[in-house]
Amino acid sequence: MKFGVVQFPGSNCDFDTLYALQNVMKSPTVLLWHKDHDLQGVDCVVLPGGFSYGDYLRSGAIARFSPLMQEVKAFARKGGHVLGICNGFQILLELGLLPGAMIRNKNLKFLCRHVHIRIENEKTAFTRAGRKGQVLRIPIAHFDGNYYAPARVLKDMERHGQIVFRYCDAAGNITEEANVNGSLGNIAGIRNRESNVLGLMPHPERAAEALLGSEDGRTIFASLILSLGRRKPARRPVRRERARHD
Amino acid sequence: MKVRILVSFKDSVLDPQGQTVKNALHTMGYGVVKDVRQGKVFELELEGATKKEAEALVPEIARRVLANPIIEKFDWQIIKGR
Amino acid sequence: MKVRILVSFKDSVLDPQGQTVKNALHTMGYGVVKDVRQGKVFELELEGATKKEAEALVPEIARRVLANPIIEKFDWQIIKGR
Amino acid sequence: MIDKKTLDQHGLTEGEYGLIVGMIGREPNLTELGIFSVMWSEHCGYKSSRIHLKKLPTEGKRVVQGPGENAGILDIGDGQVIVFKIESHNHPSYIEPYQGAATGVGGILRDIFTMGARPIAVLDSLRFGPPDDPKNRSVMEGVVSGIAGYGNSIGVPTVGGEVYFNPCYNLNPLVNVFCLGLADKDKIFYAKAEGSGNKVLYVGAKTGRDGIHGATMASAEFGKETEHKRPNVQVGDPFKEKLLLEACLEVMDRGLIVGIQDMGAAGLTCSTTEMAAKGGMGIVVDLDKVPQREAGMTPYEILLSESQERMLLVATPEKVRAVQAVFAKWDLDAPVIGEVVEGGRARISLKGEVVVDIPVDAVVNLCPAYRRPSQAPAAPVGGTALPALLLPQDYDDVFLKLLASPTIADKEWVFRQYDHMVQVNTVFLPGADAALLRIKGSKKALAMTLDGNSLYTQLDPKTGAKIAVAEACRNLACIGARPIGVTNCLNFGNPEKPEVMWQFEQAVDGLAEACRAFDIPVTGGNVSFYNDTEGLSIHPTPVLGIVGILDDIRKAVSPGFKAAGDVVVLIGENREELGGSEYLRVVHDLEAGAPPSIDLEREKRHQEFCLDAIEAGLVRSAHDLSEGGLAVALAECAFHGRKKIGCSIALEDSIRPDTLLFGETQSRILMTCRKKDLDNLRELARRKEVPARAVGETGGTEIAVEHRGRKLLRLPVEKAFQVWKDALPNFFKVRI
Ligand SMILES: Nc1ncnc2c1ncn2[C@@H]1O[C@H](COP(=O)(O)OP(=O)(O)O)[C@@H](O)[C@H]1O
Ligand SMILES: [Mg+2]
Repeated sequence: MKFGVVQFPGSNCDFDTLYALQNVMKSPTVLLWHKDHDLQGVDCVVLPGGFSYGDYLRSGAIARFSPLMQEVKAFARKGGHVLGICNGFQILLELGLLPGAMIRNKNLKFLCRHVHIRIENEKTAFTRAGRKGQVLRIPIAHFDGNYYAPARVLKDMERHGQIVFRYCDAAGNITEEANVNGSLGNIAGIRNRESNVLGLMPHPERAAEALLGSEDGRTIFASLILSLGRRKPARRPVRRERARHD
Repeated sequence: MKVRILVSFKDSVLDPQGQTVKNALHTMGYGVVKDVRQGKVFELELEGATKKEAEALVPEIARRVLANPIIEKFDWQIIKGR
Repeated sequence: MKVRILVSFKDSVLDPQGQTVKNALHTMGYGVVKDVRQGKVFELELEGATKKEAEALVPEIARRVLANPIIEKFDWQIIKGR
Repeated sequence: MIDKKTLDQHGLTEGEYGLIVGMIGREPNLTELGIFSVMWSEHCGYKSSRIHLKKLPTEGKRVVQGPGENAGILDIGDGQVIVFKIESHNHPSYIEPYQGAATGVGGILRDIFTMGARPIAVLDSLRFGPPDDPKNRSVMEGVVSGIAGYGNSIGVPTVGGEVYFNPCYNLNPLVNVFCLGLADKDKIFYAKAEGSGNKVLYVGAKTGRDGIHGATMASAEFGKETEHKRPNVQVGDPFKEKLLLEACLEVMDRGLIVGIQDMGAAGLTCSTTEMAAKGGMGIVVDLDKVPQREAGMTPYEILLSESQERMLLVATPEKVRAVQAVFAKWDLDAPVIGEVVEGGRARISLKGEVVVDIPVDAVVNLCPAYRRPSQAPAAPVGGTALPALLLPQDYDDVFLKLLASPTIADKEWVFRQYDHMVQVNTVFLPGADAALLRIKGSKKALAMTLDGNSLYTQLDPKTGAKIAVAEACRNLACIGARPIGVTNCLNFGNPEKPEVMWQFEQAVDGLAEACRAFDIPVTGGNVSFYNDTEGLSIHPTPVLGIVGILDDIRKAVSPGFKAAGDVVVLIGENREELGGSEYLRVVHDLEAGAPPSIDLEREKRHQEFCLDAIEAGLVRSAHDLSEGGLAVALAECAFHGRKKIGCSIALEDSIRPDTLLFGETQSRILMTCRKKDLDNLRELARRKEVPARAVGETGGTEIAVEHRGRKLLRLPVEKAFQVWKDALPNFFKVRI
């Protein structure tokens, strides 16, 4: 399978994501330029973190009008898999591919730190290498990660298992304290109804190597490779690797 | 023509920035300030647009770009020219 | 009483936010928009203040808290009550 | 035409004016005078510091570029170089903390990528007045969010730094920003305009009226009066800078340009004349072609504007189109505004009329240098002897007080606002002794740290400066990195005051001596004078930025205790030294005495030992002793891991217990090792003639210290941790 990482002019996690997919996960990956109309036949589009167009107006507000995003929209509508990380998640919300919106973190500060998130739904192409209730330790780095959706929408999402990750403590408890940015329902990541589009605020690409403090982010990439790959990668590669390091 | 567009959170959405400003004002002794809401203001210079054109254009721009309708509302007016 | 305070960069100061919005609007085909300036708006609910009191209070708050007079200017008006 | 008043406004003396007239052979017009005034300002011309800076060692086998360029360059092997430098943005950060700090980051980033390097790390050294004053808090909030706002959006991690609090910074905070970039050795670019007929291109933001005379402002004392003639503060545009960064690196990578220079202080003036002077050429510029944000700007304004996010490029005529195409890809214009010519003159015109015609050499290289009078204070600043001090009743109390002192307390409130992980290289997050970055595709790693205790330099500038170097190197040694190069930011008061000049001379002497002792070259730096407000000077504050290298990243050691049951080993000796300590300041309200003594030979031996022990795999954790002494170091080791681990320590030294716990004697390192490795560690220490003794064991939930059978400290780690962790955030809680 082939990943495509989108490059907006203000993306700054584009190369990190490329590195995690290509060098760490050993999965073929190309960069996709925001002004192009060509998705280069990728199986999964990844919208990386950053400040797509400066984001002075609103995170992700302008990126959604870029030429490439029109293709991404069509790709998603046809069932193509799209993963939005941080700013990528914000763009997916602005684009309407995912429900809700982001407001400033509750403490009104940029927040960069490791957090714990719990897998709420393991039956997605993005999480199938993990277990339900599994706690992942992954960094966040954002100013606008305080997830909001109207109550009715939220209820709907709950009912359809669209909430995929929630902020939790190290033991997996969903607490107010663990809810670092103030998101409704501790929401850290959601999917669309059809389950081919997922957005999350934490950065799995920053948690793909033991050297950098955590490999938990690989669960997400490994799930995609498992779901979309033609070659059959080793089952649950993530946990086997971890066992070696512990 | 110059138009001014005010974008602010819908009443149902919590406005953390406004809250913080309010708290800061209270700490500084401005107890008379009961509530603060913070929003954004845009001033657009439109070249050669008539009032009618502006009435079509401005809400479109506000809805599509300047505000996120899920959380924000907007209001606008012509402040120069006609 | 409710007052509205508009805070924006002085004209001579670069406004990167406004500029990026303008560029985006141009790319989207809204060439008619010649210039964009972006600022902040605050709506304050003042309890039991008279117009006279507001006239003393609001500019003080604006100067001390809401705007940095070195780079920003402000403008205000009463929008509810008197 | 040019009168005394105009000269005063331009910060030029009559003598200097005479020189200018002599060099250009006539009276300058106002625009030309403006050019000389910024280029000959203290900030750009290093008038008062130049002769002293010559004393710093600048040679070394890794040095590719020493002082004199935008940044220093060191060879790190495998065809790669690092490019690094530190800059101050003190005055702007006081006027408008957010934008001042943000544009400070923008400026230093440009210094790095203008040389062809991709910035991979930022560190910041910050000094504020005490945070119990709301004014200081608001400056601090603004500065920190400004650094975050710029660095985070452009995608360069802010991986470390330091924050100190002292009333001397009440009206004059210090904001020093360090940046390091990585480049291929064969892809370095210089600020040179070469080749007659080559085109000069302007890229980046339009020129506005902002920051006119920023450089002159940084070269004058600050006071009520300057508040009125505040120039327009610049507003940073990190998105524009990101575009500029990518486009510049792309044209350099593709070999499309001849030379490149950022427009920092003194803007277009500085970049055009410097590039021409360095290339031994002249330059013609047509100001009509310069993109302008405002109508009706005068040549004076266009040339002296300090609008941010602009660069100047030189390319051969055939390559101009290709360069412009790259910039267009990044949505930037790259108009040709001039040409490189023979003859060594800058000839600048507006609307067909020549408005400037001066020799570039005069502007760039012939700024006079002064040996300003200097005068040592009549008696040592800290007095000759400390007054008799009562011993504390309760050491636990004192300990908690120190842990809560803002200078010692946890700085997470600051660094969690910084994206310190972007670029996925950060191995040690902020909070370790030094930042540690892996180099992708190799086993090597880079370590870097900023250091400078201005309490020490205030009491004794020379010793303080030596300690700053020693401590920075010690920080590197503790993680296993060997120092390879130095940059420095010298923040001082008004150099026209003889006492300040004396402090400066002493500090530079100390730096030079220490850098020689450690055999590390100084590859660049910055001098910030006139840090006086309303007649008061700050403590002399040299900030050292030292970079180190590790051959094998897997050997790096972090400060936190790793497991219960390890032996705690103290390297170095505890002496009866309390002068300049945080303990004296916080507990006894004294900034007094002499700073701790430093013996550079001994220091070096201890560091070598530490490095060898780490190399041999004997060390599980290492942490240097600094502010707050032994007690605070133990606490930091206990706090640092993801799991907190206590320790029990027993000491027999015959010195005052408060000195033992909180004294800041130099050259000490706290290590832990496995029990089975203790003998090997001791043997290595004996061979290296380094005092190393086992002083206790890790484990338990308390930090316990016993002195000659008496329990001095016994505190739950968790309690100490909360106090340390909450101290800074508590100042910023909004009380309702
Ligand atoms: N404290 C210092 N130690 C060593 N070199 C210094 C120091 N201060 C300045 N320099 C060097 O002097 C040179 C002149 O700096 P320059 O680039 O003109 O000014 P700026 O620092 O404003 O960019 C630079 O190469 C700089 O590294
Ligand atoms: Mg420079």
